[in-house]
Amino acid sequence: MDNILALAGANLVSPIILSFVLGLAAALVRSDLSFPEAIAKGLSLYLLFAIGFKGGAGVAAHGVDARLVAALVSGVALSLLLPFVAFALLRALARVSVVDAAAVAGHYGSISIVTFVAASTLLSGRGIPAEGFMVAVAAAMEAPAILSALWLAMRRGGGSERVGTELWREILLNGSIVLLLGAFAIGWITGEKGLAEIESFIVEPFKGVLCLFLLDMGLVAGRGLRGSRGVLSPGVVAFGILMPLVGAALGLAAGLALGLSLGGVVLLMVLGASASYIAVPAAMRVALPKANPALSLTLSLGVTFPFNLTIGIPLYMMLATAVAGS
Amino acid sequence: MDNILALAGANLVSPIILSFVLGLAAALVRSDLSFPEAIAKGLSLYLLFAIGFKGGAGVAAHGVDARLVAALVSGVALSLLLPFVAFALLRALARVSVVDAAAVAGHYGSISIVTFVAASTLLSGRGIPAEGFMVAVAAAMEAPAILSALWLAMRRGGGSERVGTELWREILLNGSIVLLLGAFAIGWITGEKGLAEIESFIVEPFKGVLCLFLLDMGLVAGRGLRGSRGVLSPGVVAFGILMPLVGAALGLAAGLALGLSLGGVVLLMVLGASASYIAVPAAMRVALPKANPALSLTLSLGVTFPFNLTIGIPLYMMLATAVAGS
Amino acid sequence: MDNILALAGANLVSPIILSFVLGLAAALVRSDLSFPEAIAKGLSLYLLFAIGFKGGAGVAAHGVDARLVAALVSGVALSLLLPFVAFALLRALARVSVVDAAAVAGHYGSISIVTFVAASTLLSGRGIPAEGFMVAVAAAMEAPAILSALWLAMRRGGGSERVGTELWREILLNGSIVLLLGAFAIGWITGEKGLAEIESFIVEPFKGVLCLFLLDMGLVAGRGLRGSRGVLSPGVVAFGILMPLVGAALGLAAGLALGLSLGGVVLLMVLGASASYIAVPAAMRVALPKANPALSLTLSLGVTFPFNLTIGIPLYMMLATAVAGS
Amino acid sequence: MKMHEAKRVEIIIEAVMERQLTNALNDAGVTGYTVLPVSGGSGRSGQWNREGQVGRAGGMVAVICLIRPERLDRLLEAAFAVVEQHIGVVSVSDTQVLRAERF
Amino acid sequence: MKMHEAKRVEIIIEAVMERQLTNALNDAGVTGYTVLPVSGGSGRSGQWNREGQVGRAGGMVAVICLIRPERLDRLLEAAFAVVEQHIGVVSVSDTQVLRAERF
Amino acid sequence: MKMHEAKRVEIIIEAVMERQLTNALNDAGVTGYTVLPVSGGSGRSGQWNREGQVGRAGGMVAVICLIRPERLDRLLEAAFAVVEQHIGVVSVSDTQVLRAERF
Ligand SMILES: Nc1ncnc2c1ncn2[C@@H]1O[C@H](COP(=O)(O)O)[C@@H](O)[C@H]1O
Ligand SMILES: Nc1ncnc2c1ncn2[C@@H]1O[C@H](COP(=O)(O)O)[C@@H](O)[C@H]1O
Ligand SMILES: Nc1ncnc2c1ncn2[C@@H]1O[C@H](COP(=O)(O)O)[C@@H](O)[C@H]1O
Ligand code: NA
Ligand code: NA
Ligand code: NA
Repeated sequence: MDNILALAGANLVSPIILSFVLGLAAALVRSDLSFPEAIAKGLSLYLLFAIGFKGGAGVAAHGVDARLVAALVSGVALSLLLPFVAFALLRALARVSVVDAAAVAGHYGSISIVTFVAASTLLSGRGIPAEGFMVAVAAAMEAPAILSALWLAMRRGGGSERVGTELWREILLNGSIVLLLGAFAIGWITGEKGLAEIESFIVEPFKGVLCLFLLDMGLVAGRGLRGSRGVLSPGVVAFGILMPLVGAALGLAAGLALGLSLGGVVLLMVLGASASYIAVPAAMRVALPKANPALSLTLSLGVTFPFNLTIGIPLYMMLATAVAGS
Repeated sequence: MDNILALAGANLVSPIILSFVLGLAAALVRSDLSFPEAIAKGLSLYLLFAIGFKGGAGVAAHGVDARLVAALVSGVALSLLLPFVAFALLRALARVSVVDAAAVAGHYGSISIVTFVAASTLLSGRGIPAEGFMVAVAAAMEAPAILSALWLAMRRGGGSERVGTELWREILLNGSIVLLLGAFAIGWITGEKGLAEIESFIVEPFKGVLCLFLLDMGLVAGRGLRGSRGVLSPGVVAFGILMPLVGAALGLAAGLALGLSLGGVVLLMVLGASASYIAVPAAMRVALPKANPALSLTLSLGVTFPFNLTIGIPLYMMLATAVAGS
Repeated sequence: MDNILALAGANLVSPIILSFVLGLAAALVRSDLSFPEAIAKGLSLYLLFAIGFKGGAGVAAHGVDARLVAALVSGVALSLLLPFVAFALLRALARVSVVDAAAVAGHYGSISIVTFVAASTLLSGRGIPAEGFMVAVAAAMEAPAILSALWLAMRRGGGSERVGTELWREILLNGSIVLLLGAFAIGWITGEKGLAEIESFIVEPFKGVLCLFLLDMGLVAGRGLRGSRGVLSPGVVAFGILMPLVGAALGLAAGLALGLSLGGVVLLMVLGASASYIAVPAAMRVALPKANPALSLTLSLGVTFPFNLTIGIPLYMMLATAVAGS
Repeated sequence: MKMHEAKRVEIIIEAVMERQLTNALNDAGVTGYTVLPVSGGSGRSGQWNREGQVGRAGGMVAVICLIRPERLDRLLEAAFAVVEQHIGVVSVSDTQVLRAERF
Repeated sequence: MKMHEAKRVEIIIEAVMERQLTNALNDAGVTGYTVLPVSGGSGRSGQWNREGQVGRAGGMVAVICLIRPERLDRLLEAAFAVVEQHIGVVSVSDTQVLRAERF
Repeated sequence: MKMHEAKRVEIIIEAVMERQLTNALNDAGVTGYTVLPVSGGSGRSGQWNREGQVGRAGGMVAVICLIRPERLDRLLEAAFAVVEQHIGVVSVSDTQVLRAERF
C-alpha cells in the first residue's frame, strides 16, 4: 500500500501529469487558455508516428516474437469482449438507455493511445522493457469494440443501422490506426538504422511534446466536465472508475496467459483499462447517432483518463509486479 | 559608447534578430510569406511553456529566494505605475485622445514576453545568470497595468465601463498568464529532475523556435506598419522610443533596490521597457472599445518591440553593467 | 545496373521514402488520415528555413565560391529553357491544349524544394558534400520558368494575360522564395556561430520532420491521383517520367560545365528533374486561369515527384558518379 | 448584370457526416457545393467548440449549395435522409446568381 | 419537404466579444447558434487578417443564428447591446428551415 | 430595432485571387467585406479539400459583402471582372442591416 502511494506520488509529480493537471485546472476556472485545433492534431500525429515507429524498431531489434500473433489475437478478443462487460456494468450502476450504454461500451472496449504512451514513458523511465509489438496490439484493439457496441445496440433494439461502407471505412481505415500501424511497419522495416536517423525527432523531444499534448487534453477534459452537469450521475462516475479496474484485470489475465514480460503485461492492462476518445467517438456518431456524445466522451476523457493517468497506471504496475514478478 | 555599438552590433547579427528583420522586410515589400494563425499560436504556447518551466526549475535549483515576494510586489507596482507615466508622456508628445492614450498606457505598463525571452536568451548566451523567478515577475506584471489604464480612461471621462466579470477573467485568467505561471509551478515542483526529462524539448531547440516566432512577429509588425499610414505621427513614434527608456530606468531603479543580480536587473529593465501585444490588446478591446486598436498595436509591435530587440536590450545590459557592476 | 538497383533499394527502405509511401497508400485506400492545412504549412516553413539557413552557413564556412554567380546564372537559364523542352515533349506525347501544355511546362522548368531536400539528405547521409550555394540556385530557379510558360501560352494564342503587378509579386516575392533566400542570407551572415546556436532545431530533428512532411505529401498526392481519372492518359504519364530524365540530363551538362562538385552536380540534376508543386501552381492560377490545375498538379506531385524520390535521385547519383568521377 | 433566381441551401451538420452528405448531394445531381469550417456552436445538445480537439466527433461543418429552384426538392430529400438521424440544421434562402449555366 | 419561415441572423463581431455575445443570445432565449471562423476583412477601421496573429484582438468571428420570426426582436436587442460599442455588423435575412420544432 | 434594406453578396473564389478581388471591391467603393476560410468543395472542376495542402492554389475563400442596394451594380461589375476568367460563384441575397450608416 505504501508502495502504491509512493509510486503514485512519484508519478504525480512528473511534468507529464502536472501538465494535464494544469490544463484541467485552467479549464475549470474558465481561463481562455486553449490550443488551436490544428496544433492539437499536429501533436497527436507526432505522437502516433513516434510511438508506432519506436514499437516497430523495437520489434526489429528483438526479432519477431512468437507471441506477436497470439498477442494480436488476444487484443482483438479483449476489445470484442470488454464492451459486453462494460454494457452490463453500466446498466447495473446507472439509469442509462440501451443506445447510450452501447456507445459507452464501445469506448471502453477500445483503447486510449495517449494513456498507452504515458504508461510506456513511465515504464521506460523506470528501465522496465516491454515488447515493441504492444503498439500493434494497441492498434488492433482500437476498432473491434465498435462491432460489439453495434451488436449490443441492435440486439436490444436501440439501433437501426447496418454497418455501411462509410462505417467500415471509419472503423478499419481510421487515420489513427493507419498511422500507428504504418509507422510501426516503417520502424520494423528500417529497424535500428532507421531509428538512428530520426531519433532526435521522435525519441529525444518525445516527453516534452507529450507534456504539451496532455496540457491540451486537460483543457479539453476540463471544458467537457464543466459542461457536463446532469450527465455524470454518481453511478456513471462509479462506472468510470470501476470499469478500468475490470479492464486492467482482464488485461492482466491475458498478459500472464501470453507470457508477456512485466512491461508487456502492464501495457496490456493499460489497454484494457483505457477508453477511446478519438476513433470510437467518431464511429459512434456515424453508427449510433441517437447516443448522447457528451456521456461517452465526458466519461472517457473526464473520468477514466485522469484516473488511469494518476492512480491507474502506477496501480497496474504494482499489481503486475506483484503477480508477474521481477 | 563603442561598447554599446559593439554589443548592439554583435546582437544584431544573431539569427534571432535577423529572423525578425527578415519577416519585417518580407512584409514591407508585400511578399505573401505568412504563418498560419494556428502555427503562430502553437509557437507561442511552446515559448510560454518552455520559459515558464525553465524559470520554475531555476527557482527549484537555487532555493526559494527571499527577494521573490519583494520582486513580485515591485513588478506589480511597476505595472500599476508605468501607465500613468506613459499616459502623461504620450499626451505631452502627441495629439491623442484620452481613451487612446489610456489604451496605449495599458500596453506599456504591461510586458512583452517575447522581448523578455529574447533578453534571457542573450543573457544566457553571455553566461550571465538571472533569477529564475523573474518569469513569475513577468507574469505578475502582465495584468495590473490594465486596471490603471481603465482608471485613467474613466477618470478622464473617456470610458463608460465598469470592470465586469468577463473583463476580470480576461485580466486574471488570460491564457498566457495561466500558462506561464502554470509551467513555472510545474518547473518548480519537478525541479532539476523534471527539467532533465524534457530538456531536449524545451531547452535545446528553444532558440531555433524563437527564430521562427520572431520571423512571424516581423511579418505581423511589418504588415501593421504598412497599414499604419496616418496613425504614426512623429510624436507618437517618439513616444514609442522614449517610453521604453523611461520604463527601463524605473526597472533599473527597482532592480537595484531589490538587490537583484546583474541578469535580474537587466530583465526587470526589459520588463519595464517592453509593451504588451497579446494580453492587453484583447483586454482593451473588451474594456475600451472606442480606443483605436491600430494605434496601440502598431506602437507596441511596430516601434517599441523592434527598438528593444535591436538597440534596447544591449543598451539596458550596458547600463546595468555600468551601474550594478559586473 | 546492379549498382543502381542496390542504391535504389537502399534508398527505398529509408524512413523518408517509406513515410511518403505510407501517405500515398493511406490516401489510395481512402483512409481519413490527414494533416491540418496549418500543420502542413508549418512543416514547410520549417523545412525552407532550415535548408536555407544550412546552405548559407555552408557558404560562410567554405568561403564565397567563384562559381556562385555562374551557378545562379545557369540555374536561371535552365529554368527559362526547360519549359520549352517540356512544352514540345508534352505536345508530342499527348493531346493537350496549348494552355495546359504551357502551364505544365512552367511547373517542370521550376523546381520542387522537397525533392531537393530529399536529395541533400541522401547526399549528406552518404558523406558526399555539396556546395551550400545550391540552395540559392534552387531559389533562383523557382520563378523564371513562369515567364517562359506565359510566353508560350501567349505566343500560341492560348493566354490573354499580360504580366500584371499581382503576378510579378506572385513570381518574385513568393513566400517560399523569400523564406529560402532570407534564411540563406541569415545563415551566411551568422555563419558557423549562428548555426551552432540553432543546430538542435534545424539540423538534428530535420530528417524526422521531413518524414512527417513526406507523409503529408503522400496523402496529398494519393488524393490527387484518386481524383485524376481521365486526366492522366498514358502519354501524359510518359511525359511525367521522361521529362525529369531530360531535365536531369541538362542539369548534368550544366553542372559539369560549371565544374561543380559531385554533390553539386547531383543537386543540379535534381533541380532540373523536379517540378514545382507550390509556387508555380499558384502563379499559373493567376496567370493562366483556363489551364486545368488538376493536370499540372497530378503530373508534378503524383507522377514526377514519386519517380524522383524513389528511382530518380539514386539514378542521378549513379550517373553523376559515373561521369563526374570519384 | 444579368442575375438568375436560385436557392441558397445551408446545411450545418456533424463533421463525421460530411462525406455522406456530399455523396448524397452528388447523387441528387447537385453541380457544386462549398464546405466552410465551423469553430463552435450551441444547440439542444449543448455547447461545443473545436479548440484543442483531436477527434472528428464533436465538430460541425457548414455546407453551402447554390442550386436552381427546380432542383431544390431533390436536394432537400437527399440532404434530409442524411441529416434526419443526426445533429444538424438545414435552411434555404432565395438568392440570385451570376452565370446561371453553372448551376 | 415541409419548410417553415425563419430568420437567419448573421453577426460578424470582434473575436474577444464572442463569449459575451453568445451569453447574451442564450439569455435572449435563442435555442442555438453556430460560430464560423473569419480569416480577414476590411471596414472603416481598416483592413486586417489573421495570418500569424497570436492574440485574440484583431480578429472577428461570424455567428449565425436561425430563429423563428417572432423571436427576432428579442435576439436583435440582445445582440445590439453587445455589438453597439464594438466593431461589427449585423444582418438579417428571410429563410426557411426544416424541422421547425428545433428553433 | 430599425432595420435597413441591403444586399448580401457572397463571392466564393480561388484563394490566389483574394487580393485582386478585394482590391477591386475597394476600388468599387465598397465600405467593408469579410473573408471566411473555405475547407473544401466541389464543382465542375472536380472535388477538392485543403487538408495537408501547402500551396495557395487549389483553395477557395468566401468573401461576404453587405452593401446598400444602390451600390450593388458597381460591386457586381467589379467582382465579375475578377471572377470572370476564374473558378468561382457569386450570389446576391436580400437582407436587412442594423446601423445603415456603416454601409
Ligand atoms: N438555431 C440555430 N441556428 C444556428 N445554428 C444552430 C441552431 N441550432 C443548432 N445549430 C447548430 O447545430 C448544432 C447542433 O444543434 P443541436 O442538435 O440543437 O444540438 C449546434 O451546436 C449549432 O452549431
Ligand atoms: N459592409 C460589410 N460587409 C461585410 N463585412 C463587413 C462590412 N463592414 C465591415 N465588415 C466586417 O466588420 C469588420 C469591422 O468593420 P468596421 O467596424 O467597419 O471596421 C471588418 O473588418 C469586416 O470584417
Ligand atoms: N452550386 C454551387 N454551390 C456552392 N458552391 C459552389 C457551387 N458550384 C461551385 N461551387 C464552389 O466553387 C468551386 C469551383 O467551382 P467550379 O468552377 O464549378 O469547379 C467549387 O469547388 C465550390 O467550392
Ligand atoms: Na479498453
Ligand atoms: Na512595460
Ligand atoms: Na525542373
